[in-house]
Amino acid sequence: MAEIVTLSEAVRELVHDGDTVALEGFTHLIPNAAGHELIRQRLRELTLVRMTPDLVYDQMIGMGVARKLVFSWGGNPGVGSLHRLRDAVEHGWPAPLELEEHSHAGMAAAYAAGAAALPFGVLRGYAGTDLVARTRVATVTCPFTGEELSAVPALRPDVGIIHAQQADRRGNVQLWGITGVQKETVLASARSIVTVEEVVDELEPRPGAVVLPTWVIDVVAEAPGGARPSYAHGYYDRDNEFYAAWDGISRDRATFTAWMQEHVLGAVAA
Amino acid sequence: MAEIVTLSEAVRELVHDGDTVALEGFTHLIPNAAGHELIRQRLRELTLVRMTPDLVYDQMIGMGVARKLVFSWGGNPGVGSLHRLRDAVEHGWPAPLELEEHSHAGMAAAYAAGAAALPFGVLRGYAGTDLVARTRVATVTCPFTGEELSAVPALRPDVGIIHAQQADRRGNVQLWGITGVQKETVLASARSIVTVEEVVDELEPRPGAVVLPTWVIDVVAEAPGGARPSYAHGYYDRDNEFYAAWDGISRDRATFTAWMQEHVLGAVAA
Amino acid sequence: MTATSEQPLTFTSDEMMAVEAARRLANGDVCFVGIGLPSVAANLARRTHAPNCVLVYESGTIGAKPTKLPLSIGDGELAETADAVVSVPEMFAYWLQAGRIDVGFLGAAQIDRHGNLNSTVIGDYDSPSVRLPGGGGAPEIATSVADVFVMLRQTPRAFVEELDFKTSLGDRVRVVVTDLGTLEPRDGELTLVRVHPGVEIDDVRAATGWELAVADDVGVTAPPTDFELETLRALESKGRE
Amino acid sequence: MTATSEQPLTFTSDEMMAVEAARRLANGDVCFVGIGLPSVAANLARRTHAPNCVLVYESGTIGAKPTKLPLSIGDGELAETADAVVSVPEMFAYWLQAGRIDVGFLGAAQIDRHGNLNSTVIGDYDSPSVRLPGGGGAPEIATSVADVFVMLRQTPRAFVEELDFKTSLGDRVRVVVTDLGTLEPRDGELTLVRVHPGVEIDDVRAATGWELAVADDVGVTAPPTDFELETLRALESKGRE
Repeated sequence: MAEIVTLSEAVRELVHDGDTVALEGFTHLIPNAAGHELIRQRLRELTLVRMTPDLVYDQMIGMGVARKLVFSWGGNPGVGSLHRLRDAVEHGWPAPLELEEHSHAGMAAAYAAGAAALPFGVLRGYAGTDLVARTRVATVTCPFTGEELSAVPALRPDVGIIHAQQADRRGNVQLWGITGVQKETVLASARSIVTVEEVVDELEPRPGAVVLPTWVIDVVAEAPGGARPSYAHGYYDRDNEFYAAWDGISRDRATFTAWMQEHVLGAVAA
Repeated sequence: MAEIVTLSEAVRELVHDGDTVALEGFTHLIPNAAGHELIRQRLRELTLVRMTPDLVYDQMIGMGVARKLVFSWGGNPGVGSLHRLRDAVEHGWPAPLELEEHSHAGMAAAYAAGAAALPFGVLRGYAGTDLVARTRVATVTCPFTGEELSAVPALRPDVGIIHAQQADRRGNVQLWGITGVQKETVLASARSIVTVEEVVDELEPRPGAVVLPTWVIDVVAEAPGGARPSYAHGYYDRDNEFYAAWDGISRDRATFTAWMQEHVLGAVAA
Repeated sequence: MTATSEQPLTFTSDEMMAVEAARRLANGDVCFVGIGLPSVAANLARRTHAPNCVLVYESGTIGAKPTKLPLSIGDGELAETADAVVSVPEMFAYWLQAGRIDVGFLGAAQIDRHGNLNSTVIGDYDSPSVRLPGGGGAPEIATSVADVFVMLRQTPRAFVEELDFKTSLGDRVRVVVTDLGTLEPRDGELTLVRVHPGVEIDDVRAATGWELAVADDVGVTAPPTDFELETLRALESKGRE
Repeated sequence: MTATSEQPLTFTSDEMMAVEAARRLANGDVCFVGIGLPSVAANLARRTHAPNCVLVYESGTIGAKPTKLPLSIGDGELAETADAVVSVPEMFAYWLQAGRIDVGFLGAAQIDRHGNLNSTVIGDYDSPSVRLPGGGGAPEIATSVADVFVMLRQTPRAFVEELDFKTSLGDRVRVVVTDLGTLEPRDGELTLVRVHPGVEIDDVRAATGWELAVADDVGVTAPPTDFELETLRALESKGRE
């Protein structure tokens, strides 16, 4: 049974320095509030996992939370580069960042393998690319056809964090719209935190929803607006202007640091 | 784009003697009408695939449609044995029936591999059982951990047949309730037939629904009541009395044959 | 079999089996349930001491809360009352294989002293005297759940020295509840630990096809309480509606 | 660049690129679409000659019918208008890998003469001069769709003799639409087959970092029709709302 706690309690109880932490939400329901809480609690040496690291990962990297990044596409969608990610990789600021990079297909297979408690996922991919030499991928041979395929090691994060629209009071969670890889993230992780727009009396079944029963989740924390500047289908839209503005804010180390001081470190957790 | 045709046209165009044909619907939406049409068109030498062969498979086997059965549990749920299946296996009547049997987990993984166009599926299963010597299963070794796991060859039927509640006029299909392995069946098969309760102007999105776009389906055929005596969530209930009655009808070869003559061969296709 | 004289209600051996199995479920256990006696036991537990027991059916329904006994693991009410309905491949990969299920119930045609089960054939595989339905979910249930509960009526034909076919492994079998008593593994062998009211140890020996190990401290199963029995009968009469 | 005098409307090179790419899509094609120019091209095709073109976004939306240009592949309108929304693992396994997609659009920072693409790093991998976003869906899109369409502005820095990193393979690249013209593979090498109106072959050569193969029969791209251009502009102005 998931416990319903505050976001600051959730992070304090479940996330420790050095953990492997995945914050997922593919283009939707990105757990920004939870990422900010990781920054506020000054977690260090995390291996951060995410298929599509964007603004909140740029912020965590720039604030020195991460030792390593496992990812498949890291950018500001529709805008350009992540300047803090680039600064860490290109110049080691504020600290060097180790990269383990995959393709989307590889990372999706790795999450699915993790959710199924298999040690590896199989896909037809990576072959012939320079990624093979730069990431964790191996070859498996089909015992029936002899075909060689790619194997990726299962992702089994210490902590999986997602944002959903609703939980009920027992901690059952429902998300809808684009549901991405969030089910796999929770099921693949040893511990899980779900932030939600609101806790409701009853989850009303919805088309296209993913429901996660309370007994596969460790803690649920209410965090209204917790996906902003990303969006929560049925609650609020994507703040496209902020994505564009981030390019300017993040380009310069001092501007970035001042912005984080004012908007994240200075803010109080939900 | 799926063509909307009659059930008899669907079977005539897509199913040929000797084909491997999967009729799926896990405990719900079992494509009985389509199975009856296979019998009426006197198809022969089929390799029939289904996780849970029940009444309609008993009927097809008893009528000599099948050369081989690929399955994981073959019985009359809550009632007992399938007498026609047993007669074929135990006494070769009306013809010997080759068996390839799996566990549910193995067959589900084989369908999922087929849907993903992978040559094999991986699971932690079968090990230590006598099934290993009696079915198609092999060992794969995880290239990262060295763990040995089971591999099953992908299921890629020539024809996949399912029953759904609704299609729209363009041939998009929606099913809901317990959706089983039907998506995988259509996606794993070279050709596909979907029978539906009704063709509607517009598919209304429903909680828990699976939608299959028209361009992954070959033909859609209207077959109201096409899952009876199984049920169609939102349309009609399971005819539990018929499941019980089938035990008596199917026990004796002559009674069975007479029943089939009257209720299936004598009936006209939808 | 009838109840002891202390009990106001008499009960059948099937009722004793269901009650005894239900008692083994802890509140909050996540159970993989089939149809028949296991479904009766799990639903009884939910209505008595274990209201938070989570019922998972292999048809894909997670957290089903049926108001009457399902006749098939695919009954519509299971989907309607479930917290979530998932596909069958997802059920076996993400839920069963991943080790999320505490208790799995299994039945069979044959069991051996190690709890290995046969639900495949009686006789030779290639020319069986009885072709049984087959393994279904059993092979992986037996190795993926934490605890396997077996429910099986005890006869020498079912409790055999050697299985005709090994469909699933006994490694995780924690209890076998029969119509005569309760067996648990001790030192790697199923051992009689309790007889049901009115049953003698020799009755159980006679119903077992191998030389049955018997615990030093064999007890007698507490007969069904009135509450258990009334709840069970209400449940079963609803199932027959 | 401006239109020829026969055209009543002038157009930009980006508009020419979008129009030319859109024309390559056949009605009914199932397209894997990213954001930016590919999304513009695919949505333009759906509003002109290919209304039954099926848009699949890697976020999981199948058959999306956006009324305005999405700013992210995860825009809510994509889910709302889609025939089906699936999980990301399902999208890559059951839909992309299974070969159900006819056309996949790719962009990149670098391309070589074989259509191999780099979207990973400029410079050395371990100490890059520019760390790019990375492969994303590209490695498997490039090998799983029937036809890869590349859209890329043509400069010597982008069209290079040797890639700094090979992110995806060029085997299935059927066309490269640039702001200067159109290249297609001939005898295993990307070859200039058409220049856009007002562009000289030597302009294209100068914008290419290798010795560009030029077809004997290089044509001139038909300029955007008024209908194409008006539709495109209506689409883009909606996207900016």
